[in-house]
Amino acid sequence: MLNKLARWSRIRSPWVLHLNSGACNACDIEILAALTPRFDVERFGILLKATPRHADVIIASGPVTRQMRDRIIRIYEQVPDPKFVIAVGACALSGCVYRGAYNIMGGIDQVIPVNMYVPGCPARPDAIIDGVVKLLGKL
Amino acid sequence: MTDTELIEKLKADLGGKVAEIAHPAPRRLFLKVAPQDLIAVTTRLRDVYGVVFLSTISGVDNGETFEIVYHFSTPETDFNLRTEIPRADPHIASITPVIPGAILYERELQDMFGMIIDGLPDPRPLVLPDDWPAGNYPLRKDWKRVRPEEVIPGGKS
Amino acid sequence: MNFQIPIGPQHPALKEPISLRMTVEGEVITDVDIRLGYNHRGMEKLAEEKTWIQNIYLVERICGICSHSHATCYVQGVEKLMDITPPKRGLYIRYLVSELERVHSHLLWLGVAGHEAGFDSFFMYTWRDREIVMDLLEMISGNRVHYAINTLGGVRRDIDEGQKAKILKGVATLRKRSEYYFYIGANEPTFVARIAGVGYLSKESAIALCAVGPTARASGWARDVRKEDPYAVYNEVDFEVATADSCDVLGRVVVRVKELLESYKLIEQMVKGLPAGDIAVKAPRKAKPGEVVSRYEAPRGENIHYIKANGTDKPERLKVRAPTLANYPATVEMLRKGFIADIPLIFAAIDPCICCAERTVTLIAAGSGEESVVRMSDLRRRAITRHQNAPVKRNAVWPL
Amino acid sequence: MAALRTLLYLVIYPGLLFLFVYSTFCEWFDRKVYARLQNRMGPTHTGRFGLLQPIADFVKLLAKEDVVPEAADKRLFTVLPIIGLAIVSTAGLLLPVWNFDLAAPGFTSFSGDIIVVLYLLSLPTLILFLAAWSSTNPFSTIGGARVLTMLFGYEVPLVLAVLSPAILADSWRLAEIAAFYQAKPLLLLTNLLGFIVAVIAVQAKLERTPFDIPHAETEIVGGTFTEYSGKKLALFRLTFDIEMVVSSGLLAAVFLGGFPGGAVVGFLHFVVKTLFVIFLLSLLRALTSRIRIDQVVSFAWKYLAPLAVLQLLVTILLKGLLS
Repeated sequence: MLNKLARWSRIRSPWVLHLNSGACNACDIEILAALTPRFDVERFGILLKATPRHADVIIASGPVTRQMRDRIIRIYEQVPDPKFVIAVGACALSGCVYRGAYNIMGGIDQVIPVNMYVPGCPARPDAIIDGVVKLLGKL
Repeated sequence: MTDTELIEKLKADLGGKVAEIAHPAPRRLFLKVAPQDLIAVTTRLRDVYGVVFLSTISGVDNGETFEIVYHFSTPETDFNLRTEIPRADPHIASITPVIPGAILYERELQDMFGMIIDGLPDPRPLVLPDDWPAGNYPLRKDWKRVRPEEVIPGGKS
Repeated sequence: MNFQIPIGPQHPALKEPISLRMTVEGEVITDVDIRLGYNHRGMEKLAEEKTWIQNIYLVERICGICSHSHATCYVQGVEKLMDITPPKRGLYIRYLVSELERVHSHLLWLGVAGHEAGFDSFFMYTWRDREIVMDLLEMISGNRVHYAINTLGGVRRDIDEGQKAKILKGVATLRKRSEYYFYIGANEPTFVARIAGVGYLSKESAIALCAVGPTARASGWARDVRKEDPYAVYNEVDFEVATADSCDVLGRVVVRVKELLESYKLIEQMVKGLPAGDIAVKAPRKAKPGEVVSRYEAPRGENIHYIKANGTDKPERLKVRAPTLANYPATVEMLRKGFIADIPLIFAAIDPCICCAERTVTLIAAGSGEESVVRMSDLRRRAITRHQNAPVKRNAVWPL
Repeated sequence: MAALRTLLYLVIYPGLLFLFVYSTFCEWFDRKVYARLQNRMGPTHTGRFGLLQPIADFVKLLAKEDVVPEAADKRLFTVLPIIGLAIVSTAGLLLPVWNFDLAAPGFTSFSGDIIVVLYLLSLPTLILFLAAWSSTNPFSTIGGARVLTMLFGYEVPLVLAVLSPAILADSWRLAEIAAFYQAKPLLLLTNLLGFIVAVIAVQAKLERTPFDIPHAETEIVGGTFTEYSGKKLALFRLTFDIEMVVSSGLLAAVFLGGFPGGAVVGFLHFVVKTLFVIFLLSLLRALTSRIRIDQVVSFAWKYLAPLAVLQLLVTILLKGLLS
């Protein structure tokens, strides 16, 4: 019963933290656009939170740069359990056009475990919302 | 003042300091100067011709030499100062005292080509990420990189 | 009380990673150190390994907000190197997209400025209207952000009469809304209280530090590449360079809104005067050896690409300087002596596009960078002298 | 029996459970109004019209991992949210909704309870400061300093504004003040200025835009709450929601004529009037941008405090005229 309640609440109120690890801004802007009136993710109870401590879901965008790698791990560790990671955009998936550049470590999944991949360059806000909702549906 | 008039004036004014003035396209002047004359020419351009805006500094690796191009612009025309320094001894004087906005671009040169900019007000060594190995300058042509192995999570790798 | 507060690399005010290390005394910033490199991807090296046409898509992904700026700047340079002239219709469509992009970028910026000031309603309103221009761009190019409409020798997609009508209709709506935002931005008392007199940058410092774009124009320095170095179609259309001389964040808001209105004018002229004909010519695979300096006025300021060809199908050197990088020294200047509360606003006021600035650059140091132990009394004495020497008395009065 | 009644009173109605449900409803109302003002829908999919959204948030936070930072004072860090919740809930018991009987003052309705409510409402600020200070995070520390700085700004105008109707009514008991204005509703108009001052001060007390300086997202991340997570954060959020209910209830009791008509009608009055105050607060939140800390203090002392004093003068003059 309690577990059911906790699961229900988790599905209903995912608070997200936006993490940019060297993206080209396009995905970030689309993530932000998902907050705005046309897409309005607050309908699903999704709120963008400022600090990792309050977040449940990390929405990560961009290829991992060498400089960001340790910070990403640190931020991931700061998020209290249970936590989920959504990789948004082609760069976060594999590195996109930057794959193979000297300062790129590859996709986000090279550094932290990823629960959901949202492809697209950049992923549309609709796709991002769909990604979050699908992730929660899996719970 | 048209570009041709300007070239004449520059030739008369700067004389021996400028080796050649190329004019490949409208509003684009390429001036070639010796490294030791760089400061003098920049100061002269700033004081007399009102060239205060530095767009950027490009470095090019030409094998034996490094070519540095300073892109200045004024509302009338663009001045591109070109100078070459030997790869073995890549020293060049800083123009930051003349044009304060140049500091970023000079630090970039130091970082990417391993040139040594003399007289930089803030010469903290520039390394790419914090853990970048010393002595690696990514934009040199002979610098090659070994791509780290990627792991496919949950896959056969 | 002397703190070191880190802003970034992950911080709600910054949508991109950068690290600003602020030394603060109470609420006042005493020193700023900007550390870049979190977004450095090594794009210039990568560009040397790709062909001319592949590089269009690479430079487009330097930045997601001004993607068209980089692509256009690159393409117009390469076209000069290859000695081809795109047809007029292609050029008109190319710069039509670039003006639409300017509109989307400035609307985005207005929203972000509102968000940084805690004015979320403003953010929501401007972003709602931004969707109009996003729809137009999607209609023209097929994608919301990376339009990929440029190709060597022209553009890849044509526009028809129906699309023209839609663009004009969208622009008419946007113009009405922008005037309203202009009114709000300059009149809402709490918002004006936050932005007036904040982030002062005098004209002299703007010139000395080589500031570009709206940052320079808000300091009264009327520089616009479209005007002073008119490329492609800009000598055929009529527009004005928007300036302000209040030298603060309010001035930058005003400049950007004025530029929005100018852009609407440009879009209408371009749509109405769209010539008939082809949209592209065929480009050769290789470029002759040579070099070219290509300048372009991006939404954030002057964008400059230096391209050197060596006769193969790959560039010898592609140097990209994005406007944000040119504005960093000015930002450091503006941040000093500000309040903590002003950091996001001042930083946002240059419309930072960190990913643009960081394709190769790594570390910029402002300030002395010394880490020495200072005694409390010493600090207090310094604070007092600083207050006495502070040039601009901050406008801390509530202007109702 | 009496013990059981007291227990019911404390835990069910109007104690914790009722306050919990009602405050989550108020948070939903606030979020919905805020979203509608921004052209958005607000929560829609959790329960009917998204009514259960704040409860889902609360339960989710309860079920999350609880992180206590290494450098923090663990006992203080843990106990503060509970104290804060206890304080505001106690303040909630003093509202004259549940004990409207003028003739029988009791534990929760006595002469001077208006002062006690004001006092209890200013305590959470201190709790917040301690919480921020004990997290030892630079952002929290700055947030804590800002909390205290703001306290000096809004507290005096709030007290002055709330006290002037009490002076006119010649009573220090909330139920009696409300009864006085129910008898002479026209006199409420004389307190309009005080009401405006009090609404702004309450907005500052609740740390909402334009006064959300202590946890200004874009400046100092989470501010006071940066290091709080899980259960403690849930309790803090609940504390703020209940504080919002109690302060709007206080304003309703003092400025809007209280809650006449016995248990049921009085309760309806309570709901309508508190929602009205919360609507005003949401409106203020949507229409303004965050101001700077120095501007808050100068605004409070240059405009709010003089206006509150003016209101006090008007009240005293009026009282002289009436008597």
